[in-house]
Amino acid sequence: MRREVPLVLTAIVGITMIIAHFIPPLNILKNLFEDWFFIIAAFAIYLGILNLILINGDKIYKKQKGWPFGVVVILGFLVITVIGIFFSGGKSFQDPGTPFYYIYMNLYYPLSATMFALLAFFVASASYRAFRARNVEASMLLGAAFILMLGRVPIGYWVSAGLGHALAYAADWIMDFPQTAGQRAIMIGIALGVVSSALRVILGLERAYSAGE
Amino acid sequence: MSGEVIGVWIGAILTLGIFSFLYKDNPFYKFSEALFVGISAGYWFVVTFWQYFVPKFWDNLALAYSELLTKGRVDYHWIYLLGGFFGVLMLLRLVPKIGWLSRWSLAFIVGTTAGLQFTRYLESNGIRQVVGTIKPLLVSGNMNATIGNIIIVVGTFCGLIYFFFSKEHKGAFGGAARVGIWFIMITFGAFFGYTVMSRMSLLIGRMDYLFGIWLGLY
Amino acid sequence: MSKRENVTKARAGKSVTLDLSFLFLIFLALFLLFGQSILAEEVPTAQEEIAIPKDSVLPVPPTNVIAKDIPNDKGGAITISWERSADDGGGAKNVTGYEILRSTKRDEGYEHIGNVPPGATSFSDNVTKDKVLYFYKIRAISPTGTSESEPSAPAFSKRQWFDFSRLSLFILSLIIGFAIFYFIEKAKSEKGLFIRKIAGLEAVDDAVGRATEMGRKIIFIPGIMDMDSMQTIAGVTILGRVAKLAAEYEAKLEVPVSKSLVMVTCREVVKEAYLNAGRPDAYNDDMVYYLTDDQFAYAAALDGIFLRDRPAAVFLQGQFYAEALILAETANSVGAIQIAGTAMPTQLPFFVAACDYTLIGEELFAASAYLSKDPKLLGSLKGQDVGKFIFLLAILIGVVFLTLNSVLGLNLPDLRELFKGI
Amino acid sequence: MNETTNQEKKTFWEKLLSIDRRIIFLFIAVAISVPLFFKTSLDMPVSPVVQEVYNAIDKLRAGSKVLVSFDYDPSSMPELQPMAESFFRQCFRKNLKVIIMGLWPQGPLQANIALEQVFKDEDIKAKNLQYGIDYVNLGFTAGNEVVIDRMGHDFRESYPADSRGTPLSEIPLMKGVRNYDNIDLILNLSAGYPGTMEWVQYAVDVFHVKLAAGNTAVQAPSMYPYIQTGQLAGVLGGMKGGAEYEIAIKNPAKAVSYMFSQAIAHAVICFFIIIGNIAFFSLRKKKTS
Repeated sequence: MRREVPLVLTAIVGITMIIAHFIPPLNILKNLFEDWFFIIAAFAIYLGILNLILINGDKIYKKQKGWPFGVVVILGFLVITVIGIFFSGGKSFQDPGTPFYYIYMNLYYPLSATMFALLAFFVASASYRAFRARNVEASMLLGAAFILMLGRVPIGYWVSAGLGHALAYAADWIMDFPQTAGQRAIMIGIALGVVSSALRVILGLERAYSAGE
Repeated sequence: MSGEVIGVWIGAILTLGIFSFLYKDNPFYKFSEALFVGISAGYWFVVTFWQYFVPKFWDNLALAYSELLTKGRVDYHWIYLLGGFFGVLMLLRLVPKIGWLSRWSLAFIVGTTAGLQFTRYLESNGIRQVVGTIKPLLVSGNMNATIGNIIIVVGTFCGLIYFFFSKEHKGAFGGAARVGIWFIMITFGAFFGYTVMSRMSLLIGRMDYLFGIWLGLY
Repeated sequence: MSKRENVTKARAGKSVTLDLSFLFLIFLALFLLFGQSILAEEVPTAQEEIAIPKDSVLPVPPTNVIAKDIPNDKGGAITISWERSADDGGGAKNVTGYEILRSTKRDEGYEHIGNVPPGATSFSDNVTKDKVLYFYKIRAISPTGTSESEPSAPAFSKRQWFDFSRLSLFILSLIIGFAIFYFIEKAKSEKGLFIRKIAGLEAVDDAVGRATEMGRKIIFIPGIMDMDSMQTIAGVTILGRVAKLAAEYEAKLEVPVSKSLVMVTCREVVKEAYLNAGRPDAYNDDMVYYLTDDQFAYAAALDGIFLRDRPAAVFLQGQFYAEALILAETANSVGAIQIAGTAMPTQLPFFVAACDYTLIGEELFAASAYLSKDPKLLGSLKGQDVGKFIFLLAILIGVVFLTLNSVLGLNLPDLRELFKGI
Repeated sequence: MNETTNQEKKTFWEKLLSIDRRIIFLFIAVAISVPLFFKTSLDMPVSPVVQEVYNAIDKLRAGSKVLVSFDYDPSSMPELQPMAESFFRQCFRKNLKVIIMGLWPQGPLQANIALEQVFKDEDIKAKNLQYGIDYVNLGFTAGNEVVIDRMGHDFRESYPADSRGTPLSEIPLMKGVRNYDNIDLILNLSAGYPGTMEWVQYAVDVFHVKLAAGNTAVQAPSMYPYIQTGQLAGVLGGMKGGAEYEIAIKNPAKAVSYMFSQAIAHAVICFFIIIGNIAFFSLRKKKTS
């Protein structure tokens, strides 16, 4: 039961999804499975959140180092959840003017956008410390990156003005040809990797997800 | 102070809180981080509740129930109960003895994905790209297109050779694989350049928020 | 520890793979050509265009009305297309829209089923009875009056049991699927499939060993996506192998994850690995824990963990997005050995730059098979190579044909046509 | 003598390499912020892939229907919002009918923010565009690529009603729109998954509709193979793509004004890479000699 049911379930669902791609009447089944998928996904997210609360609750209860931040996590979660579920007009909770929207725009958005923006600093530091023309391969990576970084902004356009804006055109050329070729090889490789992995999963060979007793 | 002004102040202070990490890890950052973790968990809870749980599960059952009440017939929408059943199995993970039941839901998820991605990747990332690579190596009267086509064909061909697993990269085969990895590296270079571009743009947005919207300096 | 105990080299000489692949290819070509003939469904012929002299009052009627079944669907719909009235956008420029009329008889009984604005050239009739013949007319409307097109040829909607537009994809799926299946079966009976070295994987032992020596943690991150991603599944499989090594070396392993399903799975996998290594006592559930679903909150939390715990080795195996750079940079700054692997091309450059070893794209999928040393999984890698071989051959033949056509003016077939349908 | 200079040099390069990363951070902060105070408008050429996007829209006749999918959230606003505004400007000036939707929960909201901006333009205000006739916002539907797939059969499978709750059958603009067959062009603004790749895989490859896209710069290179095969008409890559597009529609706005900061930042990064490499090679030379 523990091992067999998951394997059989995966195989049935997987094969149905593949066949439905070719047999239109099976679309009904495919649509149903997809809807279930999203229901299960919602529960999966709830499971994750429950875990988060349990971990932080435990931290507070045991007065572990930094427990006050655990309180911040739980309070933050509770406030936005209660407001979003009960006080923001149901399904239209995201409309401008709702309390949920206010929290979203003034807390969630600045926090997440700033997290993204931190990347600008890390990119700079990584370029300085990690990007070395160690060998031919790394030099090619660097060379292409250089031409693109300069060619794709107005600076490259001016700098190479005497050369007929060569830098800007070189950037376009790299994107159109060598970049596309390399990209395509990666894509085709990944496609085969996915196909093969999917098949292994459906055949029950790759059973990491159903591991254990 | 209007709600909007207060909002900008809160946003700006939290922005500085996150940025303070750049100097060093500190309580101000830890607070902002903890708040972010809590708020994002709450945000996703609310979003999944209204946009997955309610429309896909609740609404379908409500429909089935009203059909039963008004017309007295058992509607096929009841089948969504089974989806909910799998969902609940997922939560059983928290009950130690029967936690293994959550694997059934997982199996369902994995099967759906495997099935969907099988055909999709084979077509869009496989066949379509192969077809796109079939080009004449000589376009009469068009030097640019000729060179471009040669590069695309050679680059894709050699790149694919690099990914062969069952053959040692030796001799001509190894040479081709090496050319392939060069193309792959140029691709990575392009990604690097573009990613730098992207990150800088996001920082511009944040700085504009701090200096323009919050402080109103220009 | 020898990494390739079971992976010995196959018999040299004439490769069976090659023969089979050629066979596949011939089959492929035949099937596809056959498929094309099935594909070529009869298209209702267009009505003869009747030249109508331009009236000074009424708009010029639309022409060339074509109705046809929407192919490869579950029925119940017909699509209608036409050419605009000459007064729509040109001529008198006074067409304000079109009405769509439908009847089951050619000359009478037309009812109005919908409107479209000027400029439109198509309409979908979504409420048809299957296998009933319908005629359609388009009526151009202008302030000065209306004029109707000639009726279309009759069309009927039908449900299709097989989507023939996807026949070539279907056949290719079968071929590649069969190739993978074949080599899996073959690997079961025949020992010794050769798989080339993958540098990143050779370093796993060293990384785990180093962590043990330093008495610091190993942190394994299986990406930020859920179990529905093939990359996560591959990452989790690799985790199984790393966990087993960690158990053997008695190194401390920690797996912070961002999806609860991944947590569930990782716990099972790690637990099993410890069990197999004979150290079930060393396992506890807290080794695998959930942080948050949110991408940047997760990255921020991991950042904190890296800085506070200073792990000796960091594994980044799975599907990553923007957080990849933060993770790799921070781990690099605390001096951890990093072995990364992802199939996300956008993030690979950062891994290549900041990590000690990186599995590129397909290598990630291969890694799980390679590490498990399960002959069946290795067989599937061989099958994948057959897929690549077919693709390479298709490119080669296609390119040669097209080039010969271009250089010598020959008229060899264009292989691209085979896949036009999908 | 020689010995000591060698020693000194070595320590200099080593010092340079182990420089506190906060100094680098400071450089970046200054490089980005200072140019913001100079209101400059830089001239730049429009690259072919951007021109293709412009052309794809420009070719459409008045009254054609354009589906715009907003697949991003505020985190990517600096890159994608300028594109969104320019898209609307070009579409409305050409009198195209615009159908808005989103695969990200926050997407349709971003569309509203952009619309608000665009409606401030005099020429567009003068057109007196009507909701439901000239444009419509279908809102967000959960389901990622599945939504795209189902819309290929019938929009109503994914969107029974628009974001205001009006059934599609009662919206004049949606009459006669069953699926992609009745759409002349799809525009997609995306910051990740689900996004342009899913639109290519599920809408273009399966239902053969024309697609043009605006992407964050991170994503843009992944789209080039699709452009080359014709699966995608063109792509606007990041803020630079947005700026070029603003120039293409002859309406320079935010993206163009940010370009100065962008340019300086790139120059600083390149400078860092060069210094880092010089240091690296000097050290290596020392070691080998």
